[in-house]
Amino acid sequence: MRTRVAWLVGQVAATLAVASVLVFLVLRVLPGDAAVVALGVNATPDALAQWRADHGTDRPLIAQYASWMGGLLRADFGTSFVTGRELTPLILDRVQVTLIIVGLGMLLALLVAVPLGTLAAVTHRSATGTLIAGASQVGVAVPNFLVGVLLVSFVAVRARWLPAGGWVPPAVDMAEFWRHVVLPSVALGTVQAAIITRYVRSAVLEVMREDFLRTARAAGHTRGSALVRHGLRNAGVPIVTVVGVQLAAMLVGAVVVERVFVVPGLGSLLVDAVQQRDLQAVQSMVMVLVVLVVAVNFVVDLLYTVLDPRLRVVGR
Amino acid sequence: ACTAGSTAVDPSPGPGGGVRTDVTVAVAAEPVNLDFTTTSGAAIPQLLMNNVYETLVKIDQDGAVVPLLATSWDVSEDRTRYTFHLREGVTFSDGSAFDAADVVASFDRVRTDWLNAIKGKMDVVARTEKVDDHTVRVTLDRPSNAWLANLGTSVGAIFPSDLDGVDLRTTAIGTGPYTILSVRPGDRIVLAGRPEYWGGPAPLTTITVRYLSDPTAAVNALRAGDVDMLFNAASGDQVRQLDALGTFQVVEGTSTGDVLLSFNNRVPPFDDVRVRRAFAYAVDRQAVMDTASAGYGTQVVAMVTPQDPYCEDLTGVYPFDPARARALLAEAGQQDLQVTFDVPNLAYATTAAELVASQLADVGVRVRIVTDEFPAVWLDKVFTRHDFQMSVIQHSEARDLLTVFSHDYYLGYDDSVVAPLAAAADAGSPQEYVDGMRRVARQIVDDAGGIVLYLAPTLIVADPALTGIQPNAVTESMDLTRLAWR
Amino acid sequence: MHPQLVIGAVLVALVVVVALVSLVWTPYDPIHAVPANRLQGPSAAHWFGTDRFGRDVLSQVMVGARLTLYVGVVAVGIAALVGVPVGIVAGMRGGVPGTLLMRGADVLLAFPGLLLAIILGAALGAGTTTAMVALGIGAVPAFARVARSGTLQVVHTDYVLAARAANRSAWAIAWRHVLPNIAGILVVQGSVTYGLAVLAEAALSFLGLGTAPPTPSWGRMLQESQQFLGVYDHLAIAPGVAIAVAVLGFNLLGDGLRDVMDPRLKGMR
Amino acid sequence: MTTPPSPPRAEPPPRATPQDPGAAPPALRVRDLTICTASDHTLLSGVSLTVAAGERVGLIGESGSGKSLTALAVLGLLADNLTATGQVDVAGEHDLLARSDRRLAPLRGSLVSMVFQEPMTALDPLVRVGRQVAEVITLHRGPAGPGGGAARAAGRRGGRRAAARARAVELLAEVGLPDPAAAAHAYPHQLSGGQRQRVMIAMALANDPALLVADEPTTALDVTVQAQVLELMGRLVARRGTGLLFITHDLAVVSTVCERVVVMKDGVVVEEGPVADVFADPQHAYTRRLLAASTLPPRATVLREAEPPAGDDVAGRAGRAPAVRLVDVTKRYHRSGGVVVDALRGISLEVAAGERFGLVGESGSGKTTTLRLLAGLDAPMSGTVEVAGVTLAGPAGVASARDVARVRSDLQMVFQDPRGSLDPRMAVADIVAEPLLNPANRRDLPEAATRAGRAGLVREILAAVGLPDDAATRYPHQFSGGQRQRVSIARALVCRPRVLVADEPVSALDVSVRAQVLDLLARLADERDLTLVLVSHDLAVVRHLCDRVAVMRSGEIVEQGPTERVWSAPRHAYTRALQAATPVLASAR
Ligand SMILES: Nc1ncnc2c1ncn2[C@@H]1O[C@H](COP(=O)(O)OP(=O)(O)OP(=O)(O)O)[C@@H](O)[C@H]1O
Ligand SMILES: Nc1ncnc2c1ncn2[C@@H]1O[C@H](COP(=O)(O)OP(=O)(O)OP(=O)(O)O)[C@@H](O)[C@H]1O
Ligand SMILES: [Mg+2]
Ligand SMILES: [Mg+2]
Repeated sequence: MRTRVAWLVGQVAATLAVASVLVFLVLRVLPGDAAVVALGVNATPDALAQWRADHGTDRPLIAQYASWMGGLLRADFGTSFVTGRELTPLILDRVQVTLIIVGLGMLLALLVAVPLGTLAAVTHRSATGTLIAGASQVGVAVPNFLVGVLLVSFVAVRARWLPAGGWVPPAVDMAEFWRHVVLPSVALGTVQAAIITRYVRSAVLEVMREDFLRTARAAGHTRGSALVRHGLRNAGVPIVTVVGVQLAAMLVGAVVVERVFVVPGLGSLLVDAVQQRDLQAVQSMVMVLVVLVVAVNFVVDLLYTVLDPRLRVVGR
Repeated sequence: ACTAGSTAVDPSPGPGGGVRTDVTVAVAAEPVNLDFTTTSGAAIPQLLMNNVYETLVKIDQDGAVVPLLATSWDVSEDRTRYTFHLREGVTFSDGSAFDAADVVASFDRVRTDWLNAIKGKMDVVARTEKVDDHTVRVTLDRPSNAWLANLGTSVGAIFPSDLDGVDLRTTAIGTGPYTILSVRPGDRIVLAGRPEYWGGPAPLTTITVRYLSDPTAAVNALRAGDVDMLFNAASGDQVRQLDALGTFQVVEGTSTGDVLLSFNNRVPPFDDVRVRRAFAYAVDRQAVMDTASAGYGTQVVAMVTPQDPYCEDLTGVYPFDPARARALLAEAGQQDLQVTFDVPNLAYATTAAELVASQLADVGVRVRIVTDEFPAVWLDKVFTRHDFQMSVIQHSEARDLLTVFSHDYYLGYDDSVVAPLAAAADAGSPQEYVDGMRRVARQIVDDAGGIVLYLAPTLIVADPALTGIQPNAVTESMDLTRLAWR
Repeated sequence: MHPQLVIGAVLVALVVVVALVSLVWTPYDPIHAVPANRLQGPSAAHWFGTDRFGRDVLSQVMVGARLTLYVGVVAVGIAALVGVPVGIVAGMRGGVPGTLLMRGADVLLAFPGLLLAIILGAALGAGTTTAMVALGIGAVPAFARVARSGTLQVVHTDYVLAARAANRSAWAIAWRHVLPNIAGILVVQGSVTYGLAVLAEAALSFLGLGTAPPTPSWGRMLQESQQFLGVYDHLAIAPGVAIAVAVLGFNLLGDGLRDVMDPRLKGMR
Repeated sequence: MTTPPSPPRAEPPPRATPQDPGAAPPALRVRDLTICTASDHTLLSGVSLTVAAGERVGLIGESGSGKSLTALAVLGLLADNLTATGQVDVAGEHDLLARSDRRLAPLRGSLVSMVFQEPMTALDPLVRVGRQVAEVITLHRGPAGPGGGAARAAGRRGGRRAAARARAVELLAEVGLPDPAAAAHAYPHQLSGGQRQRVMIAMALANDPALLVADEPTTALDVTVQAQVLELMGRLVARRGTGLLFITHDLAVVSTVCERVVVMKDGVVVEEGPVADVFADPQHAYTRRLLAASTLPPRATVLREAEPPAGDDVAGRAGRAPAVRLVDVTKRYHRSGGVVVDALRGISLEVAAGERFGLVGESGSGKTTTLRLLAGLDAPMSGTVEVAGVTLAGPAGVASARDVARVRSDLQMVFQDPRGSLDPRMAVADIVAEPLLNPANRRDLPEAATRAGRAGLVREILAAVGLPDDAATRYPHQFSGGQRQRVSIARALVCRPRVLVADEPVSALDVSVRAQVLDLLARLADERDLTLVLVSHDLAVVRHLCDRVAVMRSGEIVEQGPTERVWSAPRHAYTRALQAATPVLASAR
């Protein structure tokens, strides 16, 4: 057990170390010069040199990497090239926002997709099944922004039930937080629901013909309850996988929804930082993403073994 | 095109007794920080100038230089010495009093501490001296007509003399009617009215500036009642739609943003003035404005705005004339011309570019559009490395004609004729200045170093009960100082 | 015949035919601007109306079909051709190599697609293919993860054990047992990736990393229609429906193939 | 020929007479049951049969004759591509075929329950077996009646759950699982074939059904456990008046368990009547053939050769290198919760090349584990494993992948569970041809290099195991249990291995087909000098086929030696117990 924990910890540490080098190097080849972006069109060479000296971008790469890593190890992301603000609180704040809407969106998506996908599988040859499959397929093709714009125009603009956008942290005002968080989560969740429905359908179809479902029915389950009780869990591994992948994708991919609903999430911060070539901010955010994604996938891998005892390696 | 845009609309008082003292304004571009002394970009001075920072003089809505922190000023005979009489009883938002030392320190700091390239506008200043607590004398190297007007822009902003330990990127200490209350990056900046403002308490206690980079989000926020006013936050087409609703006031003002179709004058085929002129004839600039900005904006052809004293209508120089364009191209031996069009990925720019490309195709020029990520790639490729043939971008700075059409600038315009003219004009009397600058503008238009497609509008859509909107952006500043509820 | 398969094939064929026809004929020049005609609703002359440049939307939709097909081939192709083998190898080998592969995929998964596209654009030069390659590479980890999860389950089955006992090589097992048995979920992955790629292409073009205007692209048409929603809905409807048809077609085709490939679902009503 | 002599009967016995016509409705009445496929192929036509309350009816017949389909139709569990017409009544509930799944579900598991033929795939692989058994109990115990229970209070449910768990452990004990509490905690894949089968039986018995349909419930059980299970079923029948429909290919079991017997062939009932009568005086030619094939002659009688060298210790045929050698092999499995199972506790054996070696023993004693080690599918914890001259595992560690491949090019394996070992997405032709695709496996078969050549070999071997012509293009799920088992044998034999390790290869075959397959094996063994390691719980099979035998119990070999010697003079008590428990086809009752 202890060796296994050590192996996992080592694995994660090595991943992060390698990732940090990669991220750092890859970002240096980004076209565009942070100094020029920061100082703009009329900057003099002196001013550029001054800026570079101030921000340490004229130092050797090794030194730059070392100071960044040194900061990371103390959980200090440094200060932004552009805004001059401390990155740590900023990024953590954004991560929190993103995690909330992505989490809620995924929850919603699962609440819709699992029953719907199962139904689509069970009825895959009938009108219902085809309809659900078709709807989910079209749903995949609906751009996030369209869902967002439609939601806003009906719920916020016409009916004025909820605000059109913006963000109130839960710590500030719980009620307002919920009012603001609903639409973005729903917008994210809708598209995710369509995507995940497709996987659920496929995974459930895969297990539907298994003998053990017949056994469950012989024990007194109906077709449906057998599927819910025994089929879904057997379809669980692929579904969990996809949820993990989609969660990772949404961490950054929520940027469209963030824009439409003016949610200050990680995605838009990252896009802005990339556009401003704020490498200090970008590399730190990418590292945060790497940590999150590795964590998500770690949980996913863990869930595999929870779901499927055959994937467990006991005692080793 | 030389009439100033709209001035503040004054709709008749309507119903509604509630005295709101707060307003929420939506703006597209967010300041990356609060320090325009080291960071370029229009978003910072747009928010801070006039509202937080003030200058000795102000450019009013019609382009005139009027007193602000200086109640009056004297100019010496040779027009190199300005003596400013400062307003008394002015305090900074940190409580310290405003006096001549602050002006001296601020002007000196431009030279020593500023990184922003607009600092060049103060190059002409030889020295700044305190005469007494409320009098400052500025000595110029040579007479300059442009300089006083420049003082009304961010380069003339007055900071407290003692900035030790102050990080301008996160703090702004000015004499204006508002002060920064809070900054939520990616979301909003809240301004609080200063009761002790020298001009009397600010009309509103709170101004929330929300940054909505997505125009659709901005429109929705307005329609949902989340914001009260859009300041250039929606596209022209969207403003047309909002206008059609009839529930908002739509105010169009002018801006200093010339949308410039720029040629790289250094490289073929644009080293040939006939080609450049041909392009000028080939492009239907009104159609471009109609398409990219839904018809909002002003037709100009030189980089001169209606508020500039030397404004002159030159739009007739290049009428839309494809036949003429073909002829010129033929004359230049460029019947089978292919050009690469580097377009920054900004909505107005890509829209304008697509239309321009199509119109050029009509005169036999094959145009390949290359979209460049803005700002990083465009700045690097087009602006810094001059690795382009043709581009399009909005130049937002006030009175930037001479900057853009100088030899070192990315267009590589041959300013050998224009530069002496401009220098002479700047040093001459005000009338000589106006005349000289007109000649400069005419020459530049004639050389077709670049063609202004249109002057971008300042489009404001607001709750009808909001008054004090100052739509003409004569400087970079978004002047919210008179905003109030009826 | 399987109804989904048939409908899917018909829809895909429709897109292909439209793309082919557009090579030789469109009602109007899809890129020639006629400002006088801007923003007209559907009419006899312009079935799908005109856009803000006065261009015929139908002609643009027709030409856009080419790009849409291209997206599928390049982006989904790369993602599947790289991701699936990686996933299968990781699932079958486990241990250090498998872990390495998957952790690599994790890092790539975390790496924002935008950055990837910008970097590739810098390295390879911006353009449609670069954008597709970027999208494809970005989608590799998803394929790898999905393939690996399926593989993990399949390799624990008795029929894989039986194949091993029958002295079949790991390659043969991967090809003949693992791949067919995870094909269902991979087909779904492919069709979802396809749908997302069509939309992502538009976002990348806007950054100057994809297809440069004025070449018509459904994704970009849809994206640009955004500010006209509620007034000139035809601008959104035409590309929207086109995307839906293409994505639906590929999805139905995929689902149909998936069902047909599963002998256990055969002959079911 | 050991067909029991019996006096000819003047008149056939009354058909399907309920034991007590007035008291209870019959446990099962099937009338005119016909089953068609979606492509309108008739699999079962006009089957009628009755099981009275408390009656035990045996259903026997050819492999693929429709026994399982009949059983599945009774429960309404036919595959989706099949449709059933006719009438099925169970214990007073009428016309089950017309009922919807929702209305049928509450009856299943409580009124009528079933033991499925292939236990390996019939259990949910992700749920501990104890819970699966408990679930059957909780599913049907609500105040709202069977299957209901929406109104159950949470607290009571919790209590009921615990009770169900306890009851599940009890049931597992009753079906003879050693250490039932630990077994309840295991997942299906952690149990041996026979153990899983007993879990299935426990599930079927859980709610004391009025009708129990048992489809080959003891195929994976050694005779001692089989006796215990049969006795348990008998008790249930007696106590509750349960009707028992017992599908089996083992006529001896039928004769000990059942009162009446129904014989099927090709989808129709060809004969039925009291067991004694039918067995004594079979009317139908098929029944006669069945009875004729039911007793296998011991190998010793077939092969009047020189007695193999005496001595029970590890020894091979004189002068020949051993094809298989195990020395002091141990294997330990870990289950969750720190439970360890010592599947092998130091076994040693040697099988000479060309020898036929039988492995019999208790269910769960490690037979399958041993075979897995031989095929290189698993590595032992300690000890040496040598196969075909290659050391798969030894003091120097495990063999390289290349060595394992070398072993496998000579060795093929028949898996205990045909269902799971056939790729559901492959047609049978592809499944059977699979070993031929590796050139190393077909060294002696030059024709297998071409597709056509392989097709020919496949056709040949399918015919040899008695599968119909159209089998090649069908998929595993479209076959009967016995047919699948033959597919699995065909796959192992198609490339003419030198060593065949076969795990219960004939357990699901009716005696006539079994005879055919055993003949095939014997012929191949003789012709090609095949080394055979055969696991079977059927002592007759081992005695028929094998030269030597080892008896296993609890991970140890308790006895090994020449088959006849072990048979005639068993030394270990367990061997004697096995012998004693072997059912014999007795008509005299
Ligand atoms: N789903 C199916 N589709 C088509 N044919 C099937 C299907 N299931 C079974 N069959 C065929 O129906 C026949 C009867 O099958 P069944 O399973 O009832 O046989 P069985 O009597 O139980 O044989 P065994 O003793 O081998 O288990 C077989 O020939 C089989 O091939
Ligand atoms: N993967 C596993 N994990 C834990 N225990 C296992 C595993 N596989 C087998 N066992 C246990 O090992 C023992 C031997 O199993 P094995 O399958 O070899 O028995 P067997 O002799 O083949 O029995 P049967 O005749 O019932 O098939 C059994 O007690 C079984 O429960
Ligand atoms: Mg059967
Ligand atoms: Mg076994």
